[in-house]
Amino acid sequence: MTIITPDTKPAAVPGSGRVLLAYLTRDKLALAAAIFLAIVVLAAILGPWLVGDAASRLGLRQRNLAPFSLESGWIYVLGADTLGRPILARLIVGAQNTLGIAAAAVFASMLVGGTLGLVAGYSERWYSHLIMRLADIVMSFPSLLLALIVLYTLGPSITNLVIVLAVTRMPIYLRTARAEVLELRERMFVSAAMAMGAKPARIIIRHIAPLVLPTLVTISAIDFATVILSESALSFLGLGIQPPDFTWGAMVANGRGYLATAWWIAFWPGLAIMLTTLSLNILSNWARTVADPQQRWRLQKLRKAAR
Amino acid sequence: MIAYLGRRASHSILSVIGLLTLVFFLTRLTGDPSALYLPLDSTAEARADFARLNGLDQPIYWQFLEYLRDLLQLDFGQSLRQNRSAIEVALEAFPETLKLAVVAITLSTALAILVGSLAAARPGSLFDRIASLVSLAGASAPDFWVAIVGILVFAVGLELLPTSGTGSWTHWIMPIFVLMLRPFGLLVQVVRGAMLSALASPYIKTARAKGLSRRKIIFGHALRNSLLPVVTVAGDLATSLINGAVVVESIFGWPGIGKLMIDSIIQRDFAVVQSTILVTATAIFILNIAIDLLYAVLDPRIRY
Amino acid sequence: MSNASNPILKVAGLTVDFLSDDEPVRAVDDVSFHVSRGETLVILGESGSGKSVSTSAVMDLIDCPPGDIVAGSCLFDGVELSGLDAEARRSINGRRIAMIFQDPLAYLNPVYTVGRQIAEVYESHGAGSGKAARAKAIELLRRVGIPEPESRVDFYPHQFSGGQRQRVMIAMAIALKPDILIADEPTTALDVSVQAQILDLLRDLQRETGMALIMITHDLEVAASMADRIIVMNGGKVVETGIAEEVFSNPQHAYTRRLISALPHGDATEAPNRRSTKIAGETLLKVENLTKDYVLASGAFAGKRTFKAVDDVSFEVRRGETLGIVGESGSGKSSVARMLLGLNEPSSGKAVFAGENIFEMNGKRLMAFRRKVQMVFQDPYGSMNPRMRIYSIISEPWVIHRDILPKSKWKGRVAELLELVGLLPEHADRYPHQFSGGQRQRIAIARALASEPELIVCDEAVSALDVSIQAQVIDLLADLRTRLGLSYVFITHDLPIVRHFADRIMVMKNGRIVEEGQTSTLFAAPRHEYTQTLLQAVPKPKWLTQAG
Amino acid sequence: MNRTSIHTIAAAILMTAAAPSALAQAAQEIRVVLPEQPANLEPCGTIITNVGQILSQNVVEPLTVIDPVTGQPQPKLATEWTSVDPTTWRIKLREGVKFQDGTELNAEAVAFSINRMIGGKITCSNIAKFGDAKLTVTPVDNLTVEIKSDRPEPIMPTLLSVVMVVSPKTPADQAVNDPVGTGPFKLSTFSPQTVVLDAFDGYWGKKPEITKATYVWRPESSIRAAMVETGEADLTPSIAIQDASNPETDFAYLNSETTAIRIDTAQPPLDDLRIRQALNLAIDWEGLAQLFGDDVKRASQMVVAGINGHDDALEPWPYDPEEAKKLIEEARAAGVPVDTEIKLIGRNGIYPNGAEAMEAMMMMWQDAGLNVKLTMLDVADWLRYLQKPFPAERGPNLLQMMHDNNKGDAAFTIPIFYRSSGSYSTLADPAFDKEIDEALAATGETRTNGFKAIFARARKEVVGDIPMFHMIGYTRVGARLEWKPDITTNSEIPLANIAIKD
Repeated sequence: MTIITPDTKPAAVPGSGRVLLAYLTRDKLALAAAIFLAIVVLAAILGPWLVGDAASRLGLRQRNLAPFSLESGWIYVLGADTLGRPILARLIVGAQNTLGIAAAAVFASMLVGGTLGLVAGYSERWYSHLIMRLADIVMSFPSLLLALIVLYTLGPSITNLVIVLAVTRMPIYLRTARAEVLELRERMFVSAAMAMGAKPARIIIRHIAPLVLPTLVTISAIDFATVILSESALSFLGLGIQPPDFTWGAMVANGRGYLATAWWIAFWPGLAIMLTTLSLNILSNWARTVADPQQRWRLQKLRKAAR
Repeated sequence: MIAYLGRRASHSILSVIGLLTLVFFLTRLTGDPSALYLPLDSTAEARADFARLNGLDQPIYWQFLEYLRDLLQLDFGQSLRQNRSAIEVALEAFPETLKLAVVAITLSTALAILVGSLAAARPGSLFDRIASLVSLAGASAPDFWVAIVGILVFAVGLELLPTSGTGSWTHWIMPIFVLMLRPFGLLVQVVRGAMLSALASPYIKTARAKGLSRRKIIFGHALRNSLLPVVTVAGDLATSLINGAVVVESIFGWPGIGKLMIDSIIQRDFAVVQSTILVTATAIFILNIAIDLLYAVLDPRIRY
Repeated sequence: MSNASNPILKVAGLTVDFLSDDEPVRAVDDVSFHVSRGETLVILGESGSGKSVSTSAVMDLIDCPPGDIVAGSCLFDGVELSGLDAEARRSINGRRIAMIFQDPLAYLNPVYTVGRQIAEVYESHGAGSGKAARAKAIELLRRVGIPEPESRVDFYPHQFSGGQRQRVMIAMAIALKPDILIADEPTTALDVSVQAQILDLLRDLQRETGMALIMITHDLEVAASMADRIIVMNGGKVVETGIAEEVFSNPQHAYTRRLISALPHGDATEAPNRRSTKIAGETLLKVENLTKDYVLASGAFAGKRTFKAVDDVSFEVRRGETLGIVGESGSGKSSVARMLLGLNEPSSGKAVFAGENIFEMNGKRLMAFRRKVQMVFQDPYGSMNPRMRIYSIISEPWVIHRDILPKSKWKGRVAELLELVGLLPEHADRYPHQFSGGQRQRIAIARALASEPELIVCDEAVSALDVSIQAQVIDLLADLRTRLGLSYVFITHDLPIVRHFADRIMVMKNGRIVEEGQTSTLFAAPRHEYTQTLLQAVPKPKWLTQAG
Repeated sequence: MNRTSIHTIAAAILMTAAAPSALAQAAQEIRVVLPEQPANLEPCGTIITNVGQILSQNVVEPLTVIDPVTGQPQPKLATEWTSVDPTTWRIKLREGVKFQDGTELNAEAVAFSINRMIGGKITCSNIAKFGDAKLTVTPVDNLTVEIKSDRPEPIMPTLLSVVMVVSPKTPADQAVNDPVGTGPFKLSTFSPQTVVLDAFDGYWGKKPEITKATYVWRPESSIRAAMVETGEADLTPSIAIQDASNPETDFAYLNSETTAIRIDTAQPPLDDLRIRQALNLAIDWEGLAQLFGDDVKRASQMVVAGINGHDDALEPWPYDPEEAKKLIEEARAAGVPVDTEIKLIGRNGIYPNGAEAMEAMMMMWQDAGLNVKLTMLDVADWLRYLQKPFPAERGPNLLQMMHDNNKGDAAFTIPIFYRSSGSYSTLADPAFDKEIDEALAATGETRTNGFKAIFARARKEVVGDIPMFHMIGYTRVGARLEWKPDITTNSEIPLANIAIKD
């Protein structure tokens, strides 16, 4: 009997860090997006330590200070808001709430929605139907009403805002996960596991969930952007985060009345939101290209043979 | 087919009933409307009168049973705020939102299909990059921010468009534009992605082997096969527009159902909240069924 | 018949790379061939040999990048194709050179009727449109043997059977009577009997129109039955070229020789016998009156319409024996396998394994049964979780059945199993996609062996593999049977494969057993008409048929 | 066609399309843009700003009106009033007044209107001004009615300013959206987009210049301002301070609203006077005022000047952070739990820049050494804290409030805020209650001085609240209109007072 060895070297796996980095440098836009997001994340983590309490210190004498002047110190370079607090400092500190809320909401809805979707897709018992009807209900339940109910019954807090945003985004994950499971459970390796005697729980957790996850993660990148925007829309309607807590969305919402007279108050946080969501979208496009074997070559070096 | 429609309809009705029940009890957790409807210095007696007049003095399960009984007689309750039938209020506002949503979704889908397929035809080209960047940037900005800046620039600064309100077709331009931004941005990406994968499909090889022109391959073969995911996403976006054109309606003074909903919610006008949800949820479920039927039209392999 | 002096297509020095991060992958390396009118050229090669890429290059179907045509010329009817502009190139495709593909379901646009897709060929080459094109399409469909073409012209691809779809593809290709028809594995996905019909059709059409036919295949029998001349490709290079009969009777290149020797020959004396040597008398599995109904549609008024996938099937397997179940698609052979493994519920019937009815087992008993019976699936790509390492895949039975092996011994046992199936212990750390198809099937066998089974059900276990690999895997299975005393139920559509491996063969059609018997008896004197058709459907070399 | 010309044409098309809406406002027609859609047009709800601004004095008229300067009641549909005895008032009605449906105004109609208000069959906001008084109305003759109350009602003529007289054909048992009154305008359309009023030819008084008024609503202040600026509207009664950037068109007016923070005096550490004083002293009032505009007046009491009982001489709290810190330390030394978390409860959208003000005050109090934590609530949630019964587990709290008294008399303020029975009051001082009761029963000078004394005691001794500012409203008035806002603008915009410049 012949011993057959696998091909000499395993092909470059599009999961290893070095390869991904190389792909990233080939897409300048994605690279810029990644760098921007890295800065924002850093700001969110280090922000409060960087600027101290500058973000909440009152400066009633610096109300609506115009940007690009260094007279009051570098921290005022983007101007000051209606209470004279430096916008730069508030952007840095606000990044934490903004990204934190979005991340927590996306994670929670992915976790809950994904789990329910796995169950609803794998099983055909009564509770699968119940889950689907529940998803229908949540889909047509106005998020504003939910926001108000939560705000009233549970009180204004960041956790409750996360609950609202997570619940409203949940059906997306639920439906996607379910659709994936419906397809995956017909795959042969699932049959193989069943033939081995694996229990449904094991099949779902060990065999199906790891394959559903990448799809959900891809959605979550775009959803992250959606959540930031929904959060700012809630702020606009007065149902979002409540002072003294703030996010970029709340900064835009509160500054919107000044667009005609002190544009910078709403402009900078609006720009921050826009660049962040734009970067996320660009990066998720890039990730899709990486994941697609048909398109991956676009990010590769493509060195031609000598002629 | 008919069996399928029947099943979908019964699921939808079940969901609507579940939704209304949930809304009924949840909204009543948000406090006593009498505090909002009577002046702050009203007497306890006036409050009791108010509760009695509006049936709020009954236990909540009794109120719910009465609501159900009235529903069966197609009585959807009275608006506390507007002194008239709640369903009438909701049905009056709904077409206004529907008009906006239909125009915005149709336009953005059509535009996105055009831009997305042109971008996918030459992936990586300058057009592709600019189209992606611009459409995504539009989809990334808070809509109320865009709306207010738009008014300040186009109505106040350039005096090209009316600030807000309804009337001539010029009143439509800004609200539609703002409503289109996000759907358009997302749809361009969906179209582009679906087109790229369709263009990599085997049947495109066949079309090329047949000697079809590039235009025919892109718009005849690839596009037709890319429409399914586009319809799915456009449907989801339409759903969210039906529910949530509230920002645009509120800023532009468009008397739609989103604005009605938020006003009723804040004012605890329960009957109107329930009626608007009944109307929008019904519309959403009809939309979903219509989308399923559209799938079957677009893809002959799908049969119910 | 060959007319080498005046070829209509002459490809010379074609070299194609595919670019990526690493060194360019050379798919086709300095390939030259030519074909003349009325001639059939077969390009023979296994997967990855570059045979399809070379013809795709002729058709201008390679996307550059990531493809890169490094060198080569394609002279078609005196015109150099590589220098043409897009418009001129387009006017050749479909009109003068046409192509058909392996998987017509994927290669036909699912959302358009076949009539429209055929008419499109006329329209895009200015040869008629509207009603005229439709009428021509109906004529074509009639010619390629689609029944009731007037109504079927408005059907969508998914409404046809596999063979009919390939006929539609052929109709589309010959619409404008091309000079050359390129057929890329046209019969690979089809049942043997359908394959014969399609090959006949191609031969007839070639006779009628005098077109040149370039046929790409990995199947030596198909190649032999069609080729005037043949080129053999391996690793992107042409390793052998010549008149078909000469190549087959006297292969020059080692690779060609290896291919031809791997062929499960019709002549029993030439190949090694892999049948069991010791069969105990004891019955391991006894299936009685197994039936599976599928409900097609149930309406309020119409009542239930059911379809019998498996219809009253009874058989037995003895310890140490290999039972071959042979049938074409839709014969119900896979349904039998799934029911035996407890993946599907039977509608009625019994299956007694070691004295107990499988279908009545539950809980502990069922778990014990699942250890004793394992399955090897058709698709080595799909039957393993792509996210799991080989170690986790092979050790999974031990996770499920805790009592087989203490965890401390897993690592050693995985290494043992890998060696047993001809792989290396260090492969345990890799992922499935890093292995070739044959290697993956070995891993699947190792996994099946992990729970120390008594019976392994192989469902088309080698069908997706290249010919030379098929033989190796069957060798492995035969060897394991001897060493471990296993029994097999070996399910396949390919009669020759089981000839030297199965002890007994059961032929299934439409859910029923049509014939059952000892392998040698069955091959020597097939009683049932269907078995005879199956045996005859195996393509015969062209030079033999023409001579006879 | 090149690109530039396409642009030009596009612009031209837009211009022509936009033009009609601007030109459509013929000389005698005006458009008013309000912040909110009136929920309904029930005349019994005219004390609600967005109802009153449309109906009051335009469609329906009250029996009396309050003079914005003196705070004294003036004749409207009632021409004379006399107090027959402490509980009975006799009202003489104007002659020759017709309702818009042709019915005559007479004693029966007035009795009908009052009985409709107090009947309890409809939700009537205006009646709240009467408190829990029981009224009986008897027509004496065609143009005279007698109103009896179950207790002395010295300010009955003032109260009559909320009695909107409606046609007797109005349904008595259900609220209406098509009011018929005696005003110079009659309701023409009420849709979710507009309310249109047309001049009423049979009006008894002077014919207004304006013949038609269209009301629309936009919640965003910047858009209301823009609409007046572009000529899409002629008048908006309320814009935010930051939008009031054009002195030609934007007018500030003292709008009778007083902002304040209520201190929950029942909860430690707020039960300690020193802490309450410190709360008042720790605010940088001058800095804070910038949020509300240069024209706001620092408040020392809960009513504005012009209201009977307002004390001009009463000094507001100064800004003295050192003193505040000192007081807190004293309290700490005396064992007051100074570090307890104090909830500052704000309300979303209570007044422009309200949330910012709360944030600023929270920071200032934190600087002074108090543990104040801001919570912003939705209206309905906030009301639970505002009104009795208060939530049981409320803890020490400070509540953002705004009080609007444009009815001429401090009686609409003092009992609610300071009497122990008052629905907003956290005080429980029988002596203070007695002082309040005496002032309320008095008339004339005694009444005025009594109120003044109460305000002084509330400011200096009780310190149960933190009066902030007498607020300023901003209006934007189109260049072609001649109109100035006043203290009543929050509750009515009589179209008759608007003139059109030539």
